[in-house]
Amino acid sequence: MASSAATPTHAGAASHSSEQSGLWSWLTTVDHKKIGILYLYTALFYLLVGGLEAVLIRTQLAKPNLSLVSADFYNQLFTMHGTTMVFLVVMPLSAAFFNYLIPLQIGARDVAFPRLNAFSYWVYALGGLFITLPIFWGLAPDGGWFAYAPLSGPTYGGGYNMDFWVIGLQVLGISSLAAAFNFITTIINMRAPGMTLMRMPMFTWMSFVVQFLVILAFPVITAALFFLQFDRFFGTQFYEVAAGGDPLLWQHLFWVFGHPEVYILILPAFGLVSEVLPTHSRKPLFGYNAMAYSGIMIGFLGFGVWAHHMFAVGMGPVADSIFAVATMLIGLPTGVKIFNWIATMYGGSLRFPVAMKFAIGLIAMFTIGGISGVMHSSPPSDLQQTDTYFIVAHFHYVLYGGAMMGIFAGIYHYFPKMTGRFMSESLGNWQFWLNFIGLNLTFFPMHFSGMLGMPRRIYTYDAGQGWDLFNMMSTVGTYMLLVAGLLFAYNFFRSKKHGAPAGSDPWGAPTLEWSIPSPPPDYNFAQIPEVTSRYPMWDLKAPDRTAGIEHSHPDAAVIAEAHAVPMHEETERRTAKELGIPMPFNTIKPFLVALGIIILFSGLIVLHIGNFPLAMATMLGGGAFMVGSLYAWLTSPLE
Amino acid sequence: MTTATAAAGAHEAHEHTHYTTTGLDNRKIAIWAFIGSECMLFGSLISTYLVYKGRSVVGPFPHEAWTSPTGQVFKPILDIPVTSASTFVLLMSSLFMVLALAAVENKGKPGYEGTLGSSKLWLLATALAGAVFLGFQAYEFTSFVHEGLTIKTNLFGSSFFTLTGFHGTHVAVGVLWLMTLLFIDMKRGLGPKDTILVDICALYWHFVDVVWIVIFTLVYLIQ
Amino acid sequence: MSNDRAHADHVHEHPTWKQYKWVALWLFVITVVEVWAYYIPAFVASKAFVPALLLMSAVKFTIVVMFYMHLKYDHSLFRKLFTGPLLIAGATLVAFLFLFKR
Amino acid sequence: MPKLHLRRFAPAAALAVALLVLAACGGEYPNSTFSKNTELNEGAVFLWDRMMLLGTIVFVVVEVLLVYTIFKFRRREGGPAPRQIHGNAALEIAWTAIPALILVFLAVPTVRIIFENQRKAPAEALQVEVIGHQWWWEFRYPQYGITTANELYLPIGKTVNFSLRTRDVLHSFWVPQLGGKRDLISNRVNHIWFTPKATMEPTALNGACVEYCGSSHANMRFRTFTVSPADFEKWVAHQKTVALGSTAAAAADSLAKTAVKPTPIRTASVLPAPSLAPQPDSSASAGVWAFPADKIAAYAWPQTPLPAIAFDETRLAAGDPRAGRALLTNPANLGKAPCLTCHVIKGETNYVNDDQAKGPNLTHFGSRHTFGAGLYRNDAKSLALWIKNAPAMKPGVSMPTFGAGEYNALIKQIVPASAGLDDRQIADIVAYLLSLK
Ligand code: HEA
Ligand code: HEA
Ligand code: HEC
Ligand code: CUA
Ligand SMILES: [Cu+2]
Repeated sequence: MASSAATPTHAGAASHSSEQSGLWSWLTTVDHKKIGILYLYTALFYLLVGGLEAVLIRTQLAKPNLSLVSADFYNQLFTMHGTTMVFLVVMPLSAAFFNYLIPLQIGARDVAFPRLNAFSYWVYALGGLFITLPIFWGLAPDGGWFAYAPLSGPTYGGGYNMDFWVIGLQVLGISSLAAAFNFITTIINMRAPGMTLMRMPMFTWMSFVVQFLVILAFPVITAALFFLQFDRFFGTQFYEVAAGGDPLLWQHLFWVFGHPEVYILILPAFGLVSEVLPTHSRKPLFGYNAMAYSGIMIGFLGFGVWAHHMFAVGMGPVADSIFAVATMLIGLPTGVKIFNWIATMYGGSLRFPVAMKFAIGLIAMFTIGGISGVMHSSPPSDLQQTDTYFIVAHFHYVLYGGAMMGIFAGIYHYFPKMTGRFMSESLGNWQFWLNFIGLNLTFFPMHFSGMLGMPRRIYTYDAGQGWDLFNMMSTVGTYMLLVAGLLFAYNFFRSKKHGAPAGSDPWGAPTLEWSIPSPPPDYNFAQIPEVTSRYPMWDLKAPDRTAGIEHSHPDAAVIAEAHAVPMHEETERRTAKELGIPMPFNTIKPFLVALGIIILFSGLIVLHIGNFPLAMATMLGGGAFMVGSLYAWLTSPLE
Repeated sequence: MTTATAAAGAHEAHEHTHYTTTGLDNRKIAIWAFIGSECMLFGSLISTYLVYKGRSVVGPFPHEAWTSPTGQVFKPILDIPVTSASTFVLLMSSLFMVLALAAVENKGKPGYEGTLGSSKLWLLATALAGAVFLGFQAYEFTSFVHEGLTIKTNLFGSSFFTLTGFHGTHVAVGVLWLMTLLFIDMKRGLGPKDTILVDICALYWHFVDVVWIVIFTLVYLIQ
Repeated sequence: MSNDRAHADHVHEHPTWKQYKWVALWLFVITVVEVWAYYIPAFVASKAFVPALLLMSAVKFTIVVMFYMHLKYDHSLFRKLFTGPLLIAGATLVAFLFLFKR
Repeated sequence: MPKLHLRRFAPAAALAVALLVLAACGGEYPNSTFSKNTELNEGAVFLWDRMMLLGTIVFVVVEVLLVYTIFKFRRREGGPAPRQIHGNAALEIAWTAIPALILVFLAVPTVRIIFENQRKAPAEALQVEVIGHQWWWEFRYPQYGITTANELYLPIGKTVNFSLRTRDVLHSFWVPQLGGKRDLISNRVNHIWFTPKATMEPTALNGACVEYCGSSHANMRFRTFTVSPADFEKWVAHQKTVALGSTAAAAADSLAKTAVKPTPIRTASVLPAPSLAPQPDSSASAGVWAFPADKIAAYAWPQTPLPAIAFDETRLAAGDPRAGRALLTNPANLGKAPCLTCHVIKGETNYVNDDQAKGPNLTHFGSRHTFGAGLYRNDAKSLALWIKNAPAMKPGVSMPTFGAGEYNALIKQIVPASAGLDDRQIADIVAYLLSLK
């Protein structure tokens, strides 16, 4: 965006994001940083929700034959726990970082489509409420997070519970898709001069891969969900047993989405860790190219392994073998990452703030989950593991020990950038160690209970099965995790107000986002920097460190066109208006469109209740509202 | 749904052209990413149709006649002549679409006076062709219902109507999009600087056409 | 990135009416052949029918994408953005047909 | 910067893991997947051992490197600036190639064992049909015409070929000690086969449904009894009979009296004509054989706590099997005790056949050790409560509440005194059911 003196056409308009505050400014913001913060808060709230669900689950399972919750409520708990953690916690936490960091890391003033960005957030926020609230009426989805047909269909799951799931997930998919188109465009097209693809920070790289996984995986679940919705609301036969429907169709479609989805969950965390480690090792990322390509490979292979979730369905030896071998292959690019991270630290000058501890925690813990993953990949052996707690152990090591650890690392690392203050290191250390011990205490025993025959998704189990000790350990560990989580919340909110002030570059990091003030002004960069290497900030502050890598200047014409200036640290405190930088208007319209979508889909619930006229009215009303708001959005100028 | 959001993104118009890394317009990148994504959506829908082909427990069926347990006779459902006609119409609409784009892109250039340069005409023609296609589809759907095949009847009905219905919805969105362009063209005239607006619509439109090429072969012709 | 922009600097000319009308004619002819083939029972019964139809459909697909969607002329980025997903979608479809074969 | 506590933590962690491993090796683990009782499990354990070995190597290498790096390269004040290394192609190739090699050692036996396990079952195998229901198991032995529920008998040393299907949603069949689970999938018939090793002791093993299938998925368990071939023959011979002969007071004579044509409660077109003629009764000659209760280990006895359902236990001792039988089989009582519209008792007046029955086949119910899909011990008290209020004993079951004055969670109504069974009647039914040895 031009920082030229050309007077913006809207001079005098009073709706700059910088000029507003309060609730309205949050509802109408189109600033990627504010949207990132919104994502962060909302997702942390859902982390608490999903975590409390886990605490209930674990309390119920502490001992055999307990009856703290009913069977039906338990089924809702694990369904919602899985759904919440995957779709409302880890993906949005990643999205928080996409939003906040990508434009900063590539030297852009915003994302490609700021209003679409706001729209993504609002669809997520409203869709999340839609799927979460029913649990207070005991109406929450209860079909498991992969909702196998026909249990999720109208014949065997005729209540309202799964309605909320099929609709909620569909809506959340819209959010993820819209965001993905946005970030793909942003990363391809909004980079500062000189910021070539192979100079992008690793977090941006991994996010880039993730966006492609989203645009390729989500349409598949969209189709599968439409079938299920049509079955539930319009009487189609896709998964109806009596009509010859094949439950395996749902399973294949779900996992064609579901497996790439797990890499959607982990790659952003990998990216964050790849930022944290070099910074605190004072050494560049080892094997940058291999890191980027292995991310791409993981994403690509991720589309060819989905049926490893279905080894028990009897696909026949050929399919079993193909999917087994393909699955094992994913260990290779992932291994490259693990070893390259260690090599990054090796020979470095290591410092261990909390962020670094969490990053190292990810390496240590993800490896465990990865290895158990490879153990599942061998079907004859997986048949003894699938649908037991051994699987539960695997995916919590990769998800909690991997994704969540990486995200915590990211939060501690970027908190100073977002707020201008440090989080408390001592509280953070407590949280880290409680987390680390709690996580192992919770999930390691699950390997044992699983291999000793404990099925998953059971609300109770009998005494004398040899599982009591392990379950008790898991439950105790969960309470440690809860304490750790609450410590984190306390630290987070306290530090926001009272944390020690941090400068613009508190860690001595190599990438662009650290060249601007903390928190960054709404326009990010007063002057777009000209990037000449992978580590622009080190070029500036520790040139000896980057002496060994290639430097090159972008085209003069390009620099001129972008009004770019040589790399520098910014201290600019003037507003966008004073600087003459055109900023997008705040607008409520994306929110309204999102609201319209929710209303439109809610009509389906009314349809299920049986009130046809009201259902039509809701859907038509919601649809009209959506289209109207959309039209208003499209016809109003961006800036 | 996704169409709407992508369209929304695609319309996120910057009034003045900004610097971009590739020199390309953001909207064009977004629409191609969107089309890539749509490949997976239609891939899933088509897969489902093919997987369920021949698995319906009751008729009517696409290519074979069927006698119900009560003795009622149903003829094969698919009507190739009618669909061939509508296929032809959709193919031609793609020609109109490129002509519309060329007319906008080259407005005022030599060779683009008169009919060839009339973007309004070609936009209208494209939209009309789309509408005719939709008309054919409406006719097809209603006649199937009369012949005893609804979306609820069997697996064939469910997967057929869903697949072609999704395609039809895409066409309908495209028609609305074209009409909007036509409206803008009539209001203020589209010129070379508006190429991107027509271009992204054209890409969408051709993609919808391409999907139909696949559907026509896989669903209608191959038995 | 200088090579990012190299393509954009000399914008390739899109084809014109002369070419477009030939493309349209080809599309029309292939469609006629397809439908015609459908009405030859002997051909329908033969092994060549399905491959032949798939081939014709693929040709139509390709020329629309290449010429009408300008993939042949535009920035190579678009080709990547389209072919990648198309291949994954195609592979998944084939895998499904294999997995559900009975 | 607070200092790193890893030094203190690492030994503690190692200790914890060691303790866990110890804990898992000693002690009672009745559902362990590591017992090599069948060829399936041998394959699985072989692969497991190899993966454990390779996995441990990878784990140790990674963690040792990591911990070493953390300690070795801690920042020291005034220390030298680190050398700036951007990568090393040789190293990166090495740590791709070595894992690739490791995977070869895993992939090759994996594929071999996949193909071994999925060969066609030997023709002479014992055939067992497993039919999943929400939330209980039906087992049929088509070679012998036997239908039973929730308790599976397998002869030691003989290959069993299971064909698995479901009457409703997906389930999954699993006996951890015997290996490999397999899903029951609507509209499909699945297969799995294995051979309980000839060296196995006769034992009672726990099995479970391991595909989430709704409310009582956790309560969809079953028992497997591996028995000697001779005992298996005895069991088969007994199961083939009708159980009525073993009823205390010679049921045979009352059979003739009850042979009135009942009015089936559902439309005749759906239901087959009730089979009135009792099948030949050979129970006298065959003798009752079931897995001896005293050989059943503690872990195989359900310990599910009984819910608080009021029942006058003194009635149980006085339960009259003949009265109970009359309640079940006399069409006049269908309104109060419609048991046989959902259950089959071979030899009695049945309204449904096995393919239509909504509930387990009760022919030899008295010789079973557990009921409710392995949820309760088959004793008079539990059974009485079950008949009185099944939905209160197992979430979601479709068997209605029969006890007068009880709350029926299925339809959210209290069973009126007039329509329900009183404790005396229930005791009679219990006595009858338990007499169905
Ligand atoms: C963040 C999410 C995440 C990640 C990254 C992974 C990563 C992997 N997963 Fe996991 N998985 C899940 C989330 C994830 N998984 C979830 C949620 C489920 C359960 C879904 C449900 O049923 O609810 C699941 C289930 C699941 C199954 C199905 C099990 C079953 O239900 O029967 C399988 C089977 O193959 C599997 C395999 C793998 C493999 C091989 C990897 C690999 O990517 C791991 C690769 C990493 C390593 C191997 C470690 C590092 C490598 C080295 C140090 C190099 C040397 C290594 C070797 C030579 C082995 N996973
Ligand atoms: C990212 C994904 C994720 C995460 C993080 C977790 C975290 C946890 N999970 Fe989760 N789990 C799943 C994904 C996840 N899970 C999935 C997909 C399933 C399968 C569902 C299915 O079968 O359908 C599952 C299933 C599952 C089961 C099996 C249930 C069953 O099969 O019956 C169990 C049982 O112990 C369990 C336990 C836990 C525990 C104890 C945690 C703990 O780690 C949680 C600890 C967290 C907290 C206690 C919250 C702390 C609070 C804060 C941090 C507050 C911060 C707030 C502010 C700043 C405002 N999970
Ligand atoms: C609507 C159908 C229905 C009716 C009527 C019915 N039952 Fe049941 N019954 C079931 C079902 C279903 C089960 C399996 C429940 C489970 O374990 O999940 C069952 C289980 C049982 C069992 C345990 C069997 C086992 O092996 O686990 C007994 C005993 C039983 N019923 C007795 C009776 C008696 C006695 C009556 C009549 C008073 C009766 N049932 C009426 C459906 C019915
Ligand atoms: Cu049956 Cu779970
Ligand atoms: Cu997977």
